Amino acid sequence: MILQRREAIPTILVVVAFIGGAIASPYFLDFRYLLDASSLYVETGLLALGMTLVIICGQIDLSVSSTLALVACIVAKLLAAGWSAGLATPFGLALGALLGLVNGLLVSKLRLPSFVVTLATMAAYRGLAQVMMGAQSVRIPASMSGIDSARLPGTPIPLPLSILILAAALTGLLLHRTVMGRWIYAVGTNERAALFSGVPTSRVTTTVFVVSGLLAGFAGLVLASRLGVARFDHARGMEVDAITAVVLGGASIYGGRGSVLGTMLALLLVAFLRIGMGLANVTAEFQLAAVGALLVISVIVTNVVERYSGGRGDP
Amino acid sequence: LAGCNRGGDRVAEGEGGSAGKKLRIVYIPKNTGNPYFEEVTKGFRDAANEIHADFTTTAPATAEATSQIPIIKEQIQRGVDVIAISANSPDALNPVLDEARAKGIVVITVDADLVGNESHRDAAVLPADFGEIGPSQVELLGKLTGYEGDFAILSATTDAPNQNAWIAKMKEARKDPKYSKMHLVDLVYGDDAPQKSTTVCEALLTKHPGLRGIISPTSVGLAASAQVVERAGVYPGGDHVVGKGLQLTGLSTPNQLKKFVNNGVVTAFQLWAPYNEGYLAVYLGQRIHEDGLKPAVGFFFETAKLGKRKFSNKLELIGGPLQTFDKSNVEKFSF
Amino acid sequence: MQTNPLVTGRALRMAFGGVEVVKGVDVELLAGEVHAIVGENGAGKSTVAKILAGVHRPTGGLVEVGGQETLLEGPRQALALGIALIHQEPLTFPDLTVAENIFVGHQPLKGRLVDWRKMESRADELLSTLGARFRSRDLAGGLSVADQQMIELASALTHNVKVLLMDETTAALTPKEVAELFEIVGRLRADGCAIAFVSHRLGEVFEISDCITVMRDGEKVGERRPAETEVGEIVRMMIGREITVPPSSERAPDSVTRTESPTFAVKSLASKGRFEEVSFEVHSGEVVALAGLVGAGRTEVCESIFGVRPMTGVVELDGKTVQIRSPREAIALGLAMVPEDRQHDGLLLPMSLAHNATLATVQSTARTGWLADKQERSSAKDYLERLHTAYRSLDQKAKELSGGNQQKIVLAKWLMAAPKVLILDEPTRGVDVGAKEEVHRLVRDLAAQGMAILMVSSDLSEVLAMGHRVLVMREGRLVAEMSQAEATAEKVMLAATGQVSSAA
Amino acid sequence: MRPDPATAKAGRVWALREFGTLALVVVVFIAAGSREPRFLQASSLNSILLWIPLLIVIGMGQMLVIVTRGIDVSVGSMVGLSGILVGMLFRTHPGLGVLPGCLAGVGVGLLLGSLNGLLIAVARIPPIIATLGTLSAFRGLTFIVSGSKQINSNDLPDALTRLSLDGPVHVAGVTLSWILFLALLVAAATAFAIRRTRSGRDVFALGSNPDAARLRGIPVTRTTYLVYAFTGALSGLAGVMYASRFGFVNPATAGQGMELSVIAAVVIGSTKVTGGSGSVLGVLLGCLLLGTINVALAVLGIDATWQLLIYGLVILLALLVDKGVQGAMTRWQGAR
Ligand SMILES: Nc1ncnc2c1ncn2[C@@H]1O[C@H](COP(=O)(O)OP(=O)(O)OP(=O)(O)O)[C@@H](O)[C@H]1O
Ligand SMILES: Nc1ncnc2c1ncn2[C@@H]1O[C@H](COP(=O)(O)OP(=O)(O)OP(=O)(O)O)[C@@H](O)[C@H]1O
Ligand SMILES: [Mg+2]
Ligand SMILES: [Mg+2]
Repeated sequence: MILQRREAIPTILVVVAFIGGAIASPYFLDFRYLLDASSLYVETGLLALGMTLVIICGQIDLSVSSTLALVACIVAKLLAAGWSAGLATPFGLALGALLGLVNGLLVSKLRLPSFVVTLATMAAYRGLAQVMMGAQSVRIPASMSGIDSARLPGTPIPLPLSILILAAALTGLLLHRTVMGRWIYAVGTNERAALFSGVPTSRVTTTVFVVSGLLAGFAGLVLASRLGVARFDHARGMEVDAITAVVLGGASIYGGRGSVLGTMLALLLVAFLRIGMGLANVTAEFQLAAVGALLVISVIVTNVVERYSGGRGDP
Repeated sequence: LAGCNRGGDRVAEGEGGSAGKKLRIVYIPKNTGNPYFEEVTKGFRDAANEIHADFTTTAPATAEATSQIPIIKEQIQRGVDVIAISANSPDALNPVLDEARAKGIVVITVDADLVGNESHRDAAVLPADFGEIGPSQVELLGKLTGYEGDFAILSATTDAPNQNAWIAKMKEARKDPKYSKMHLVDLVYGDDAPQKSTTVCEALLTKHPGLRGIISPTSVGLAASAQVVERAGVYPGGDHVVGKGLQLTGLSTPNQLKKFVNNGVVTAFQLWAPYNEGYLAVYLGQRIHEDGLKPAVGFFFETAKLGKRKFSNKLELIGGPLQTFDKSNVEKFSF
Repeated sequence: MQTNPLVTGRALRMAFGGVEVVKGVDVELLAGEVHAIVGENGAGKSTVAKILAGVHRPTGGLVEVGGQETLLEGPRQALALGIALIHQEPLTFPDLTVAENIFVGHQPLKGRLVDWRKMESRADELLSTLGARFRSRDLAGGLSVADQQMIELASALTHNVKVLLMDETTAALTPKEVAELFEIVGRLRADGCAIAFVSHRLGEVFEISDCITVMRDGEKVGERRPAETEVGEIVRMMIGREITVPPSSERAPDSVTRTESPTFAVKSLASKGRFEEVSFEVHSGEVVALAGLVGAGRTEVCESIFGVRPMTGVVELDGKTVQIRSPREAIALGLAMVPEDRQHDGLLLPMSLAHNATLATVQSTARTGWLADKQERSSAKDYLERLHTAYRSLDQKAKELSGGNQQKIVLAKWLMAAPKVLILDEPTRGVDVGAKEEVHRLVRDLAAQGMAILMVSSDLSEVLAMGHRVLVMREGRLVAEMSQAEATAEKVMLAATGQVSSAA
Repeated sequence: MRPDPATAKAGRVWALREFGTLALVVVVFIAAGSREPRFLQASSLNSILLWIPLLIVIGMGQMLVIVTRGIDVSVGSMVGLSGILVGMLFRTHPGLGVLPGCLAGVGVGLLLGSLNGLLIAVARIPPIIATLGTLSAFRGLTFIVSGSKQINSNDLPDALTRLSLDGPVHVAGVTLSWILFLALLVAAATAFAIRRTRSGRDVFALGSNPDAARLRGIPVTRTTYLVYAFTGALSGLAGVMYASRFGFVNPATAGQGMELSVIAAVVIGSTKVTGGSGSVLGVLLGCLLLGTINVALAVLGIDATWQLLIYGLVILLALLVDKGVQGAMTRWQGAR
């Protein structure tokens, strides 16, 4: 019930953004286009889903966009080397999970601060991709590319979008319906108390990073397929968009608070905002400023609402 | 030839803007805040005014490979007639550009082409003859150093298509016996980031004490290097000069180097007229869109202001020509 | 003795999230008087204290300082007016030295700069008068709850306090330390300070206070002079009913039918620099009380057994040697531990009561790994009610409960796990008489049902009343073991303080 | 969480932790020097000593922010905005002196930092969110005020560039530039302030236990506000130093991504990310390590494509060293 109240704000904002977009540009109210344009945010969405778990667990993962790029590059190379899609895809996912596992172990076993660990792996993973690929980029064979021109059979919904929705549903189940999910909240709230209550804290922490890596790997496959090529410098800075979405969605950066629904609503919000401003030819710098301001304002509003609804206002 | 000459004549007759609805052109530079593309945009504006086209420009905040994709999609949705773009990636844009062309939008790459993916655009307008840039940079350095001594190249990123193309040509050009006494001793990358360019340039001076020359075919690299060379005082007439001194040259807009030309740190450097690229792109777009012009290799394209230009082998028009700047003329330019 | 009020609360009211928890309370703290405030858990004692110290701004009523109405902006201003509060849950800065902790916010200055030498020397003086084990340059991190409270006391003394509010300051202290504390309180009283003394230990209350205010459900039910009343009456006023069972301190324990082989045994446990050669057994159906001075290492022994800290030695369950490397493994083996530091180790303060209560059992309740919300909530409700916990709803946040009620949540969590061996570290710290009784009865019942129980306590009467056997630790070693029959307050204290050669 | 005596002991000898960083600096020097003797020449030392000043100045603020359990990822954007504004000031007032310019930069930074401070201390927005917001907001503003136009070297007074071109001290070909001294001055002042002023101590108390800080009467809001305002002011100063160092200010690249290096330097400098503890010396060494690595990579001529990877690995290595394999191993137990 508290959760619902927390998602109220993003929901309202989404509606506002939608109306705003419709007013700002005559080209906005075209649902097919909205669907297509939104599917450009699928990779960000997948990263944001993983990031939601990580942040609720009281950690942060800055390495996701690098993981994305590395997985995309390696899978592309494998496909070029003649691997079948059926083989390369699971391999890519496994690789993503593995990269996440490295983060997870460094954070949970060696007790290193996730901010710095993932800051380092952010450089290391992309660096690895660069070493492997050098300057050139690798083509994705036609069989695996062009995912966003494909649509969910019988619907106008682009395939990537439906993938994101599915992933969100699964993540939601994990977070809100399983014991692991409850543990994630517990560890994010008070790791020591969780430990005393028999929660396998380091396993939980590791898990969230693994999931984050897995989803990042998945995002890598989607992006590679959409672009038809993979390259070490793709998706730079996407981690910031992901974090933005998670926090806009009402998650507490201090852990213990947040939800999948909130994150997805926030993502939709950002998408509509960007699309609307883009169609209205709002310059990049104004878009930057606008999204930044939105983030700050939404958090202020949340705080205010909570303070007056007797919830916890203190950050 | 004739067919296209007629086209040229018609432009010369100046009856560009067709009656009825205005031609809608958008230009998408690599990123905002890049002085070089400011100048290109100026060319776009003037030409668009001449033919009464409706011109807009919009760019991503960063030159990240995929950052132009949403913008292109938006422009497709806005139903523009011509998309001119300085591509941030030689291949990541293929799908979305195909989508645009499928909708009958003319796609012209400006300054940065889709190297190896030329089939995904209608035509390109490039800064200068790539065959010419490399050699003339080497020649310029040769003139400055008396055709002798070690020299190094400070480029942008390892994967910048233009840079790599030019560097390849420089290496070729050196085969000419005339340059036999010039030795390319190092090739480094500053990622077009001030800090890194500065650091690698300093490293060059450390590694090669007797270095005679540095070619930096990118304005960030050149500006950063100029600062380094001035500090080290190794330029001809500098207070730590070794032998004849180090000659720094490369490609940059005049404004960014005026100070260093005037205080002698840089003797001479080059650039083409970015303005022309924008100017050409507009007319080219109009001709293809309104008159169904089919660019063909070896054919000529003519504009009243810039005269005739030939489509080279990959359907490129050349903004060119290369202009050399030094004390005598640098103050005359302001871009 | 003068009688001018230094601080007065008139018709104080306080509401949290619309729930009124203090309903028109009047208190008057007179110069040169120790004023005790007693009441059940959740009665509102801490809240009143916090209002007087400017931590909470009352939603009704007013505070008078030195006779005139004052709107306390916050703790800063209160301190400036000479009003200091020693909080129920200690508030130290682990990364700072003890000296800094004492002088935080009002470091001695030389010119406009902090004078470290002066700060540390003054801190050391204070600490020695308080008889502290630690010195001014030590880091505060890692000191025990009691040590931390001592730091707060010292800090309060450095502001030349006129009004000292002590919220359950004695809860973690042993009689020896309580005596030292009371000495200081006596001195302050003589200097004409006003002292408010919140405590559940009625014995101490009667020993030290000049006046007792009794609270119940946020209301003041009466004010008495110790001379004119007795424990029974106060207790009746506190809980508003006759307690049928006599206070545990006078009650003989149930006789135990000892199983011949112990359910739980540890052999020569050691942890470098903390404790060594700790060996003891706990039989099923038996309550073993572990006494000792604060800092003796009891908590650390418990935490080590429970797998929170590394240690060496052998742990046996039902005669079989077991490896415990984490609380998880301990729980799997049928152990449970109620930690000493409720707030840090026991609770998820911002989370709901339901989730707190079921945290240890959520996995076993949910056989498949999918949560079983219904069972969870019903059993949570069930256990919380069994412990007579005062709460509004299962979705209420744990941090909104009073100290005692929070402890009950922690207990409920472990009872749900139905452990074979239950370790309790200061289970009744900051718990009121009524609740304390319930906890004691509960512990007895659990033992009677065959649970093996190890109970750490600094409360002598509790140790004597509950322990079928009493172990005593001193400076990391077991120094004495005595049967219920042998154990007397004197013996235990002597062993704990090391006045006799170890008798174990 | 209440640290156990183990960390308490470690804490008492906190100073030792910095030596881990120092050791790494030495290691990098030896490793690089043995592969390329020229690396040990004065010129690369010069290069390092010019690499670190900006980082040091911002690092001082960032360190205090992290000590209060906060983070400021907007520093890079603040550098950019103040750099551009001061640059425009110089362009429109060619006669303007360097000192007024620096003050203007500090002023601008102070303003931006104050905004961060208000958002975080008063509006109670979690630091990473507030500064993520201002990170893009300030960058956007930079484009807007500058009309996306770059400040070129001929717009900047020579006196300004002189600050980094030469300096008061020359020893054996090594020039200790003015901006380096400026940075060290800032560092010294910070060190003194955090040790000897009440507000300075309040910062550490606040970071060590925020609840206690509030209840023990520390001006939490003011202190929090101050650290961000301070960081802003320093970033503003760094903006001017940036203009001096590189001789041009581009609205897109100025300070871009700098926050990561700064945070890395601060954390490598054994500042406790969980708050409450950090030292100026540590940050100085952290900056020195990063600077050394960057220059070493360049001088060794390590293939550009390898640099990112190595950079990442070295930060990890630094973390591990700082942690100390010993401590890490014992925690392995507790971590279960
Ligand atoms: N911050 C808070 N938010 C909401 N409710 C609170 C808060 N603090 C206290 N309460 C409520 O106020 C009531 C009184 O709490 P208080 O701590 O004053 O009781 P107490 O007499 O000190 O109990 P104990 O002896 O267990 O410490 C309790 O019911 C508690 O739930
Ligand atoms: N001799 C000592 N000097 C300083 N600190 C000590 C000493 N002995 C124990 N401590 C610290 O005091 C704390 C109290 O230890 P511990 O809690 O295990 O003892 P205890 O008997 O359980 O005390 P308590 O009654 O507080 O539970 C421990 O955290 C330990 O770090
Ligand atoms: Mg209380
Ligand atoms: Mg204890």
